[in-house]
Amino acid sequence: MSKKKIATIWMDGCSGCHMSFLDIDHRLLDLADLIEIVHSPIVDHKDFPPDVDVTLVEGAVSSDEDYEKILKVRARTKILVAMGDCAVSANVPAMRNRFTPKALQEAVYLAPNMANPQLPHGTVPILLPRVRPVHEVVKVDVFVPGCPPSNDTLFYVLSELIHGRMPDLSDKTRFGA
Amino acid sequence: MSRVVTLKINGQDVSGREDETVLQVARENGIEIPTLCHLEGLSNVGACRLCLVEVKGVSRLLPACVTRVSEGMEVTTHSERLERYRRMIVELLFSEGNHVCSVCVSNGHCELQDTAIQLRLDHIGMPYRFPVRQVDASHSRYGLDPNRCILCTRCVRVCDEIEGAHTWDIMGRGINSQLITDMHTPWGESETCTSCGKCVQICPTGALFIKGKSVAEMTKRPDFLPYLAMMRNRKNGS
Amino acid sequence: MYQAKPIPAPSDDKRWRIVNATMRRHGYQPSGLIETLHTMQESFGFLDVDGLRYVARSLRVPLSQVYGVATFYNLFKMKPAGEHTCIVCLGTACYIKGAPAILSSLEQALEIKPDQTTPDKKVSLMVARCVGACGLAPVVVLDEETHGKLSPEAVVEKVAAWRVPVAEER
Amino acid sequence: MHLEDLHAIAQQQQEADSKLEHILYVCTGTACQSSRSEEVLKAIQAELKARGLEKKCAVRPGGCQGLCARGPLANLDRGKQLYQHLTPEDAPAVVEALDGEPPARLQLDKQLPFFTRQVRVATQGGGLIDPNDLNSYIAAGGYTALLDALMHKTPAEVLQEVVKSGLRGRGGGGYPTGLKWSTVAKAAPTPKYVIVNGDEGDPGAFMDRALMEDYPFRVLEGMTLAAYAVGASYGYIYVRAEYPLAVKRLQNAIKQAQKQNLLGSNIASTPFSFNVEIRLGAGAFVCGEETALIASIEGGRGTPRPRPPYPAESGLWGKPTLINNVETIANVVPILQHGSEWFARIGTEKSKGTKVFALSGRINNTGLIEVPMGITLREIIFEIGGGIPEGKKFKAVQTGGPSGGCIPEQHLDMPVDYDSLAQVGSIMGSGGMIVMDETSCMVDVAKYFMEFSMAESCGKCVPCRVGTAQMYDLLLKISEGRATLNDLALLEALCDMVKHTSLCGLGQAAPNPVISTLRYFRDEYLAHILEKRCPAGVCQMKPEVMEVHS
Repeated sequence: MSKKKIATIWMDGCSGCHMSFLDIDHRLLDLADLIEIVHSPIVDHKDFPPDVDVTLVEGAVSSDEDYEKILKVRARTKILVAMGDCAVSANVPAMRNRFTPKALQEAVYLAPNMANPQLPHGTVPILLPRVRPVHEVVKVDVFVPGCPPSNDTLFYVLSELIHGRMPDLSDKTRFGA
Repeated sequence: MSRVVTLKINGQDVSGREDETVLQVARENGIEIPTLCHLEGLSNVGACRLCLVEVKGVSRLLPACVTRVSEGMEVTTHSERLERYRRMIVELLFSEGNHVCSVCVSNGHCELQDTAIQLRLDHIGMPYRFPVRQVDASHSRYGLDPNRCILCTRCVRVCDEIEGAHTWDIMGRGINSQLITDMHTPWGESETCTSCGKCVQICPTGALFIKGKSVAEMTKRPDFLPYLAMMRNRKNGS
Repeated sequence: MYQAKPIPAPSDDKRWRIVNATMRRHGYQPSGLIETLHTMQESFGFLDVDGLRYVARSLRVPLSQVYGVATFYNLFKMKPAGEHTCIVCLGTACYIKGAPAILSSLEQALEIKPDQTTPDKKVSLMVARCVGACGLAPVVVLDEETHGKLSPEAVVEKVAAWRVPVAEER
Repeated sequence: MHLEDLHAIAQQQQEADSKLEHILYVCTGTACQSSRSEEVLKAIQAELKARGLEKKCAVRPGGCQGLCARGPLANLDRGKQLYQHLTPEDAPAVVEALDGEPPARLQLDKQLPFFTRQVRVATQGGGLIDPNDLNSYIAAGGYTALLDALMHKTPAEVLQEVVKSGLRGRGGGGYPTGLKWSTVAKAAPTPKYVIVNGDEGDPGAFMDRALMEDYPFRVLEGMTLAAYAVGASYGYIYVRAEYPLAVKRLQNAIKQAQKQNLLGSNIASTPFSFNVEIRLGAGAFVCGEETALIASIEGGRGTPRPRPPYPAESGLWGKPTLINNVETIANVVPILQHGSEWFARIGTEKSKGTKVFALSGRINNTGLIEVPMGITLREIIFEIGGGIPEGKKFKAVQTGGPSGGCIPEQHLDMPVDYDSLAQVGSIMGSGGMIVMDETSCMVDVAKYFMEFSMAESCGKCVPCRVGTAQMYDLLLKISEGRATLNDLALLEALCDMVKHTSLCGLGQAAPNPVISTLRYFRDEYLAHILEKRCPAGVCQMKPEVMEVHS
């Protein structure tokens, strides 16, 4: 049996879900014979490869970069997993939705106590007017709520998926857990 | 004394007094029906629609909280269709406000969150509306975060029916409905609020909270209510 | 039983007598609230918070309830209207016979949205659900006068005429 | 006031009228008034006076002649000649030709199917009653039914007449009126109330406005009969504040009726007393719902409450309350005048009597009509209504407003009655009938009604409050060509859910315009979604671009 190609991506989120993923710890080694991590912020592959079996998505869709990334990832992934509350519900990143991107940037970059207050030009991704959960932009196959989902939960999800089963998460995690 | 009637709930033979509601009889028999606006000790408004049940011979779905039991009634509290509707109602509630469980004082002790889990919701299928709502932190002891308010009106009712102050009410209508104190003035400046805190204790979400509580620290204690309601009824001679 | 002291009207404006008369006619019962608000709106053109507070006390209705009622109904306005009002009927008949075009022309010409008043306080733009004159669709009500079958241009022209400052007589 | 007095007044009036050479009724309903019919009336009066004819000819304010599109209208000598498009400047020409032929442009053909196909029950009198004058109403047979009932019938007998007539509620639901009355009559004899619901909120409906404006005395008499039958002593007429003329005329009618002891204490010297008050709505469609209306009369927010208990058992101030729509009440007087058998002969087996419709939209003869139940939509639209203007093609007719549906060509030969309309996915509703041609986009129409329901939702129950907003957003998305088939699936799921879980009729019926347009015009939805185009050319496409902040 060929190894399952697994990827993870990180959009607008705190990276806590990736931390939780890493907390799977030695159990990841147990899976090593079965999976190959083809792309992840923790393994540094520049471009997202084609024909990925499972992609774990952390974070909400917040910028033009996220938007383009998630479209590409979706097109190249068989099973897309929304990992954690930011991906599932836009969570904390969406709390900026009450402000316009302009007001937000001005508040951050032009704050009176800044040493050299100026708005960024071309150096950071452009903010979308609203942060959205992943499933409002592309189709999501598996939802794993939690902030972050526990390492046990993520291990369970991954093992089920690589064995070709859909995980049943109803008693394993919840929004905000 | 009212008559005792027998009926079937989910095929199970049960009995209740004819002045009891389907919800009461179901709960007495260990059958859980989800509710968010109902609370023992307050009047019923039948507004959240989560407790809708099927009754044989009635084409409409009936809210269990206000439907009285009757002899020979056959009630179904859980069906594929009811569960689907309930999930959609909870999804509508999540999409209507800004519910960020992970940073909410009521995380883990929230009736909305619990209901979502009970209904096995893993995401919200309705587009989030992301309304802009101002937090009212003007009261010295309590806070109101309308982003977490589901307009169940429990606070309005407890304030009116039990405390007797009627500080809370709803302004506007439809999707623009909003919880207010007095003339839409800051809570801390209310002329009528007695700061009794009953509204905070019975709020199903983290919309009303005690100041100084951090994430997941706000546990509510609504169990005083049936007792107060009973005492109040006794005084009113009913 | 607790008896609220009679409270003075918010001002010695004579219009409060008319409001008081309505409250008296309803025996100062809480059920007279909406009728009282109607009278207030007719007399003052809008409902202000001090006035509502006075009515609340007089009828012994909780403050929040009065505010809840005042904001529930479309006809009650919490802000003063302009000198002139232009109401575009958005009833079904008017809608399919061109009301949206009239409304958008007015929005453009006046640079305001429905339920707003021009900065010069001359014109308030409003929409109605149906004024019941569907035979004349599309219908516009200009200062309480119903006009039917007008083109967007004709309506804009009539409304624009309100905003032209009248030349001072020498 | 006794029956003999009524007859005396009627006779006097008739004698006085018979001495006149001509009587001209000028319509003073809202539509004609806005085309300056009051001025027409005054100009003709002045013209008669100038020619010294005021003793021989009378010109009087009258009620709606129906064909509002051609107003101001007038009716000479009980239908001998009809006038259209009158202006004050036409006064000389009209007076000149009282005995002859008026100018052709002012003549309105009384043989038009618009007039000949109508059957008048609720609008009995055909607008030839001065709505401001009690005597004019009495001359037309008014108040005989009430006095006859008070003198010679028991309340139970009055109730029986209504039960036997088969009258059903004209406000939309079609609930048997007699059954409703019986429930209230049976309730314990605490104070009981009668409420007439004149909060006609459907956009595109103006039947109740016309009835209140033209026949305020009939509304009062019907209401008094209802009160007698169910044992009520107090009543309210809840009128939209947007209908100032109706309010004025009802107020005037109440005063005149009180003066003649036809309303108030010991009516016509019998033990029966009944008082009426007018309550103004304040702009909330949901107040057409019985329990919301009651909350509003009690001075609160117009939010409905779960039923049961029904208002017939526990209504206003918790007391048994009868709520009937204006048109329902207006039918009561003719039923008692002519008998239930007479009434039951009109219409179909399950839908007796007539229905007043407000015909508008893309149709030649917009206006008010009263037709027997069972008439086909085709007859209404193409014969009475005169078809579609500018040679355009008929697409759909909308009945029932925001709670109803759009009926396509294929069902035009269906009889108009409660059950047939429900079968094709619409409702009788209060009587708005809006015709649409090929220039209307059905997605846009559905969006229009959803916007209405969203804005008029009271906000109490979750499905209606949030569901209508979500459905509106989805319809907006579809109309702008930004939607996917998933959005359509979600819209349909929401329609089903909101329909079955909402607290009151407003929410339960809010999805109807979407459901019915999806049923008959799904291709239009698909064109917006898959081809990003609006077949009728109404909707502006705004395909989704990734909105970024620049």
